[in-house]
Amino acid sequence: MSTSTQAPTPAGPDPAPRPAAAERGDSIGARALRAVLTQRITLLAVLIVVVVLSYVALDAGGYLTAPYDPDYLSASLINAVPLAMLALAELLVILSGRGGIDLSVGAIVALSGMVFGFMYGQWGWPLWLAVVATAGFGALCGALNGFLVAYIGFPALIATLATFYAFKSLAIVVNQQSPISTPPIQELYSLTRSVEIPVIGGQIPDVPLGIFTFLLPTVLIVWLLLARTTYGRRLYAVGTNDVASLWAGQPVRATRFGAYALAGLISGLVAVVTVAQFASARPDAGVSGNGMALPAITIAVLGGVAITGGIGRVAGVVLATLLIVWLNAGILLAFVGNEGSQYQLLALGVVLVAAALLNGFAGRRYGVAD
Amino acid sequence: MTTTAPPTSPRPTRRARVLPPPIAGQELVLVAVIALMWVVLALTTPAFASAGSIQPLLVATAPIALAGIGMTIVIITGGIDVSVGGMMMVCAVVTAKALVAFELALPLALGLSVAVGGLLGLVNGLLIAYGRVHAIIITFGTMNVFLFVGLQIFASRTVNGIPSTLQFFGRGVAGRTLGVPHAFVLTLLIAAIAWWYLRHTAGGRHFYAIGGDAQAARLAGIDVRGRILAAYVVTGLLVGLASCFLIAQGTSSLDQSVGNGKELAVIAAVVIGGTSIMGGRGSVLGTVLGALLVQTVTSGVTQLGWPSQLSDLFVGIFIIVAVGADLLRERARRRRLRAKGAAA
Amino acid sequence: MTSTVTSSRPGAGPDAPARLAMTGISKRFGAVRAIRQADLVVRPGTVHALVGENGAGKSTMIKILAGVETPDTGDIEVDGSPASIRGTSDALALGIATVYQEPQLFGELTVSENIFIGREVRRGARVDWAAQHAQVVDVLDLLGLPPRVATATVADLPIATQQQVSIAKALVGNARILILDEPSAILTDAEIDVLFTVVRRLVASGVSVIYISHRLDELFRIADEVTVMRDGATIGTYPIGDLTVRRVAELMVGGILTQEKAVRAPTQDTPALELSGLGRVGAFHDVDVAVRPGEVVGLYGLVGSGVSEIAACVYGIDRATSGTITLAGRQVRPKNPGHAKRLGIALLPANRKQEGMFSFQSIAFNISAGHLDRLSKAGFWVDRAAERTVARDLIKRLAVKTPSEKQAIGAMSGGNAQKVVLARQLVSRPEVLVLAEPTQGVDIGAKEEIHKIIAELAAEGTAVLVVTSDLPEALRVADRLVVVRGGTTTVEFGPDATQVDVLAAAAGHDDPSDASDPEQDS
Amino acid sequence: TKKNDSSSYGGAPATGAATSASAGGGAKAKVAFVPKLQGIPYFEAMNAGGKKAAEEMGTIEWLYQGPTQADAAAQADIVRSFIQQKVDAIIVAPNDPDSMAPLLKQAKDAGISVATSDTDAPNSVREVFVNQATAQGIGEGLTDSLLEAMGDKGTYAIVSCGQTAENLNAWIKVQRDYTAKKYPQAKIVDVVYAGEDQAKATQMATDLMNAHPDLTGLVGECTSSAPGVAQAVKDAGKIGKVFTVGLGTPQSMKPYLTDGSSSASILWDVENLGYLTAWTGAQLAEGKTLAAKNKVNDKLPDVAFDSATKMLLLGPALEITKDNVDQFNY
Ligand SMILES: Nc1ncnc2c1ncn2[C@@H]1O[C@H](COP(=O)(O)OP(=O)(O)OP(=O)(O)O)[C@@H](O)[C@H]1O
Ligand SMILES: Nc1ncnc2c1ncn2[C@@H]1O[C@H](COP(=O)(O)OP(=O)(O)OP(=O)(O)O)[C@@H](O)[C@H]1O
Ligand SMILES: [Mg+2]
Ligand SMILES: [Mg+2]
Repeated sequence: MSTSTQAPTPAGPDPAPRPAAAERGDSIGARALRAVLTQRITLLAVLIVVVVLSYVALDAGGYLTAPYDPDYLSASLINAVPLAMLALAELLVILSGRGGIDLSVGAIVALSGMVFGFMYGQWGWPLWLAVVATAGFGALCGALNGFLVAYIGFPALIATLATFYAFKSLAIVVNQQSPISTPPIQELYSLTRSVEIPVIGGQIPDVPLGIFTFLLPTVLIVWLLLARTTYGRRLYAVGTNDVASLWAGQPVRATRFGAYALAGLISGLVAVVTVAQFASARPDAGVSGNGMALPAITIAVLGGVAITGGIGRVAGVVLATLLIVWLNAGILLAFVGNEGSQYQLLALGVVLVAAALLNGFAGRRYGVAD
Repeated sequence: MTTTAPPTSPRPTRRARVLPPPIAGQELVLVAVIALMWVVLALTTPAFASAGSIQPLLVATAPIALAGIGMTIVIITGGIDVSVGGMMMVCAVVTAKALVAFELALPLALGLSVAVGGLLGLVNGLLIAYGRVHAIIITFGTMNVFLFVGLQIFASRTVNGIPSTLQFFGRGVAGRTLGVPHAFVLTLLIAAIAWWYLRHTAGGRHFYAIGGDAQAARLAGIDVRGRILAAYVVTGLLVGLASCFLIAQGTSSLDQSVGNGKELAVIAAVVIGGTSIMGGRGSVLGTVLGALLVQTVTSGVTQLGWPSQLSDLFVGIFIIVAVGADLLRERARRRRLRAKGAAA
Repeated sequence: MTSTVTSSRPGAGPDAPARLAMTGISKRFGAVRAIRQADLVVRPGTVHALVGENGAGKSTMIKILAGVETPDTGDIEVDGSPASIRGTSDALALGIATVYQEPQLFGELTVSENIFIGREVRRGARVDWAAQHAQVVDVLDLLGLPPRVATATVADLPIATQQQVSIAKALVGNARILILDEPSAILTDAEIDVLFTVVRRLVASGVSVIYISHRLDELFRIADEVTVMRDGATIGTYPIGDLTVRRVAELMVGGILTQEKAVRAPTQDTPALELSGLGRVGAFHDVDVAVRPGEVVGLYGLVGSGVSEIAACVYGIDRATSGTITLAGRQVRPKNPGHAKRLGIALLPANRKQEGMFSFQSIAFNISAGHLDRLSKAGFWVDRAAERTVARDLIKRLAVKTPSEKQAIGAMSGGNAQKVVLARQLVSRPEVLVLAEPTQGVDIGAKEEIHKIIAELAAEGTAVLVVTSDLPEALRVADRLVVVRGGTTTVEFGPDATQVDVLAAAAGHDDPSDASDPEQDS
Repeated sequence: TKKNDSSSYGGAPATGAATSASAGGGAKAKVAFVPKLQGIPYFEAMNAGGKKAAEEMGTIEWLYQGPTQADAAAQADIVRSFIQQKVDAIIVAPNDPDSMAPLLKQAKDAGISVATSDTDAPNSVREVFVNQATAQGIGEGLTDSLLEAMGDKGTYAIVSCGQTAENLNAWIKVQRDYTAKKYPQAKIVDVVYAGEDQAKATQMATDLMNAHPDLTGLVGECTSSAPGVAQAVKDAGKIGKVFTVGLGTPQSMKPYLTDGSSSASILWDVENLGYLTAWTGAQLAEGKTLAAKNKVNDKLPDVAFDSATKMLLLGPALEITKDNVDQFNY
């Protein structure tokens, strides 16, 4: 999907005055190189093509243990759903500036997942009500972060580190560390199955339903919110310079607060996705292993969201998710045994560092602020 | 350019205090809170106040406190290092494997671990100082790379039969002299050196200056890159030492969960200790106290017989309270300044 | 085309070798040719002023000298021998000390530490705090600051004192060339006097001072020679005796300035904005000002007199603790800037970079920020067509130099950026427009244009309150001028006030109203 | 482009895979095993056993791939990639049985035989559960070994690992019930969770000893806490006063069994479990049905299969002590 017409962010098509001579004199090749090097979205798009083509080539050469085909790519998208959604949550809070970050999204997923488990799995609430209430509960958790950060003045890293610990602990304690997987919860798995897309579905692989029910709506809404609404403008303004935003008469605190609450809301939705995907509400979903927060932040950053706030686009986050998901899916086919999971770590680390360094270097080289 | 003190400064009478007080508000508050918790725990549990409880508690505090000292310096410079967990894994597995294979003597084992840590810190430092990319991004990346390296060295096996060489820093009798745990003493010693260095040497003050305003620091002729590099290398060295403590506190085998999640634990200790995440302000003493506080909470919850998972909730609350108190103090300071401005 | 100059100052004879000779200096930033073949010759024991419009290359020139930037071409000689300045420490070693345009201080460190940062006095491994302290106390004394300032944490000090600390920093050590880049911008007149005294003392002891300022009148109090820069090139060097303010300004812009003042009459008698007995504890008290529609009132006060705080109060940034604010007969209490705006007040913040600009956002974004309720459907959906139209209109009206409204404001020159921030205040025609330091750091050309816009706004019936510490500007734009001293409004002047009268009223005759009381540390 | 044949609802279940392996003769059947976590001796020993089976039987190709964290999501990815590889049988030790159930269904729909091993997913379509020992057997074995050392009475505590691990929680439940029933003079005072962190398990065991000065027993419920509790007892100088047992792998427990800080480790022959797992995979892939008693190899001559619960049982739990620890090389 392309969201390249987003208006207020100069992170993309770069509006800085450039010498006209250099512009004209450059060959098409040089300009393309420049675009790849300085624009994160172009870089990601190129990387995705390179990754997919390399695997296809490896596949043709017989180096993979299974075909790296559209079916597999499509099936692996199921991972993209929670990852991209949480990365969008991080996009919102990182955009809000002043070191915005949310370490607690994984813990909110765990806690609101348990809440969803109670409501839908045990108390027998109707699904729509349980989903809405879970999203609301997530928003409430996010609102606590937002309150601490926007109104009390906590650095975001600290506030969300604290709530990460607190929510995680509550999620485990709330049901005596047992998951909830009553029949209604188990049946939810059908929500994440793959479906045939109408009209063109015969020609292309089936796509996990979660993409349509959760991811695309979230992507679309976040994109519209950021690119088209007054709230989005305010968020970019606050993230770019909150003092100026205040002097321009904007509600700085409420705007920043909103970013955290929205991130919580998205985390609540991810909780529903996760519960459905695993057919059980697990108290450690979102915090087990390395948790969900760190990968989400990593994806956001890889997608070009500036950690200093005010710069970042939905398209970048979506492309970064696709890149990582498809890269990882291929690695599992390229390496047998335990190596596969290990090389996924290496790939994520190297891609992140390399993309950041490359953009930084190119930005300086071409005189564009990253 | 070093300016020599002019001979014409005849003011030897009263040594005016030329530096801020050595112990600031946050440390005192932490000391009070920890003291209070210890008293309460001593009264409500059968054996909290016994040597058999305090000694292991101090030992368990040591690795987090030690890595926290490095992290404090990094955060003072305005950076952060989320790769310490990955570094711990690499240092620990290399050291454990070497101990098993070569029966290394204690100093050699320490040296190896510290050297490996220093090397990983150097990687971080070079990328951050010369890549001009924010530290959190770089270390998110290197975290994954270090985990990869660690897992590769583990080669899908645990390291078994680690000799007791490192027990010098363990919980057992071998880890104590006159009842005092070596690991904690060494940590305190290093904290004291770091405190002195940060407070009294030019190099130490430069860390603060860089965290305050890196650009201005560069203009002042400070070797900003060198200092930043140093901060990450020091963190690596200390993480290397902390990894030895971890091996000593574990069992005779080492598995690949070592170091998992430690980056957040270390950051928690640092922020509870009053170091500003924005850079430019912080203290290693606070960090040691912060680590001690977290360990007291964890041990306290277990010893009280409460559900062990609750300790995370308390850690979260403590972070809020500790940093909140700091915010309030800062606000009061600004109000005082305004009032003073009004009076003048 | 650099004209050679001879000075008649004693102690700096024409035969003495130049303390500093920069020749053929060029520097590009990407495609911007910041400096082109510039020459600068500074003789020992003189104050050498460097003037030029914004972006003329003054700061870049001195950054090259200070080792912050390396030139693309050109040679530097210090005391007749070639110097290679590759970094700030090289410059320091050559005895070149710099006070930068933007204060370079560390808030969490003490004044003493700040002054010696990067060149600490060491005793063994540690810093010799006592020795540093002693030197710092001496220098502070020179600047009229008490010794207790030495141990204060910089963040605890008022901004003007911080600026003096920057100067103290340059004075410590044995500088042979002292560079001051717009040091006076935020100092009170009394503090400037102290600064000039110190500068003169240094010059007398043989130090060369390079002095950059946009306040041209200052040059005639302190400079021996003036080098004018335009578009990155040095136009020429002139003895101060050959120049007048007007002449300097003409050299800077390369043309002749016209200066006429329109005479206006207020369109209504009820004030659009009236402050009466307004006060805020610790900042100001009993402030009485009234601005009628179609009138430009200047609120003039030295830095620290409370002018800026008054503006912040009117705009709801701070709350007044006494007195009233009345808008067109209706008493109001602005709670925050958003509220103030809804009440019909617009304010141009004093500090463009920090309070006004969304640097890496587009011009359109910068203009529409704060007016999204108006430029949207249902207050929620941005009306991008309306936004574009408004932005293009204002760009044209204010003659902002830009290829398109999509350009990022961060890449524009100061004057153009200031116009964009000003444009934001004009999206909806405000009843009351408060302009805080509307032309701070803006070059003469842009200044003229902004003054013209102010006049136009008044002509359209807006009540304009110009809050400024730039006296010539205050006199130039205001129909009436209210002077603030010691936190309260004092005298009011009509259109025919003279600079001398106003300054005298503002500074007071007997009591030096600044904060630097020479109280001894006990 | 072809349609996903791995999707859960579409694509006629391909029965071909299983038959082709047996009919085709030349091609070996692919049997994939997904452990909870890679790199721990327990599952690596299963891997070793599986490899051995593949070598000896010669009819299967043994695939082994595990996540780096004991995480249901990461495990799901790996299962998904095996489905894509169209292996003939997938055997999983699920981190979260309920989460694994739908995936196993998906695999089965794609014509792949599915089974569980080590940990069951009872509500799934798995065809067999290869059980190392019953929960009853493990829980009772742990309790008996510990209480024997403690002299049939006293208080003890449990240091468990993941808070949500199904099988650990099931064993703990058996221990609670069995202790209450069989040893009225003994009591479990606390259960704490240390995750997979050995140092944390050790510290928690230390705290437990301090919290309960009369404590005479500790159980390490998994392979990381079993040596942890023993180390804590050793560090506290309480060998002979506080007794420990646990579910530890032999080599990691050896030093503790030797110095007496651990009385026994309850386990089973993990390599044999791996062997049995691979053998089961082969049977499934070849479409054979399991008999009530199965001869797998010389070491496993008589493996019982309960067709009602579809459970294949390795045998009784094994008590590892200092006397037999050297028989195991993992
Ligand atoms: N780091 C930089 N990157 C790109 N361009 C720069 C940089 N620094 C300065 N310039 C450009 O070089 C030119 C000269 O700038 P400089 O700051 O020297 O002007 P100045 O005379 O000091 O102006 P002012 O009076 O506003 O301080 C300007 O066009 C400026 O935009
Ligand atoms: N980082 C940059 N990259 C490219 N061009 C720049 C950059 N900074 C400034 N410029 C260009 O240099 C010119 C002058 O800008 P400059 O910042 O010098 O203005 P200024 O009047 O000196 O501002 P100030 O008074 O705030 O210092 C502008 O045309 C601007 O486009
Ligand atoms: Mg400039
Ligand atoms: Mg300048």
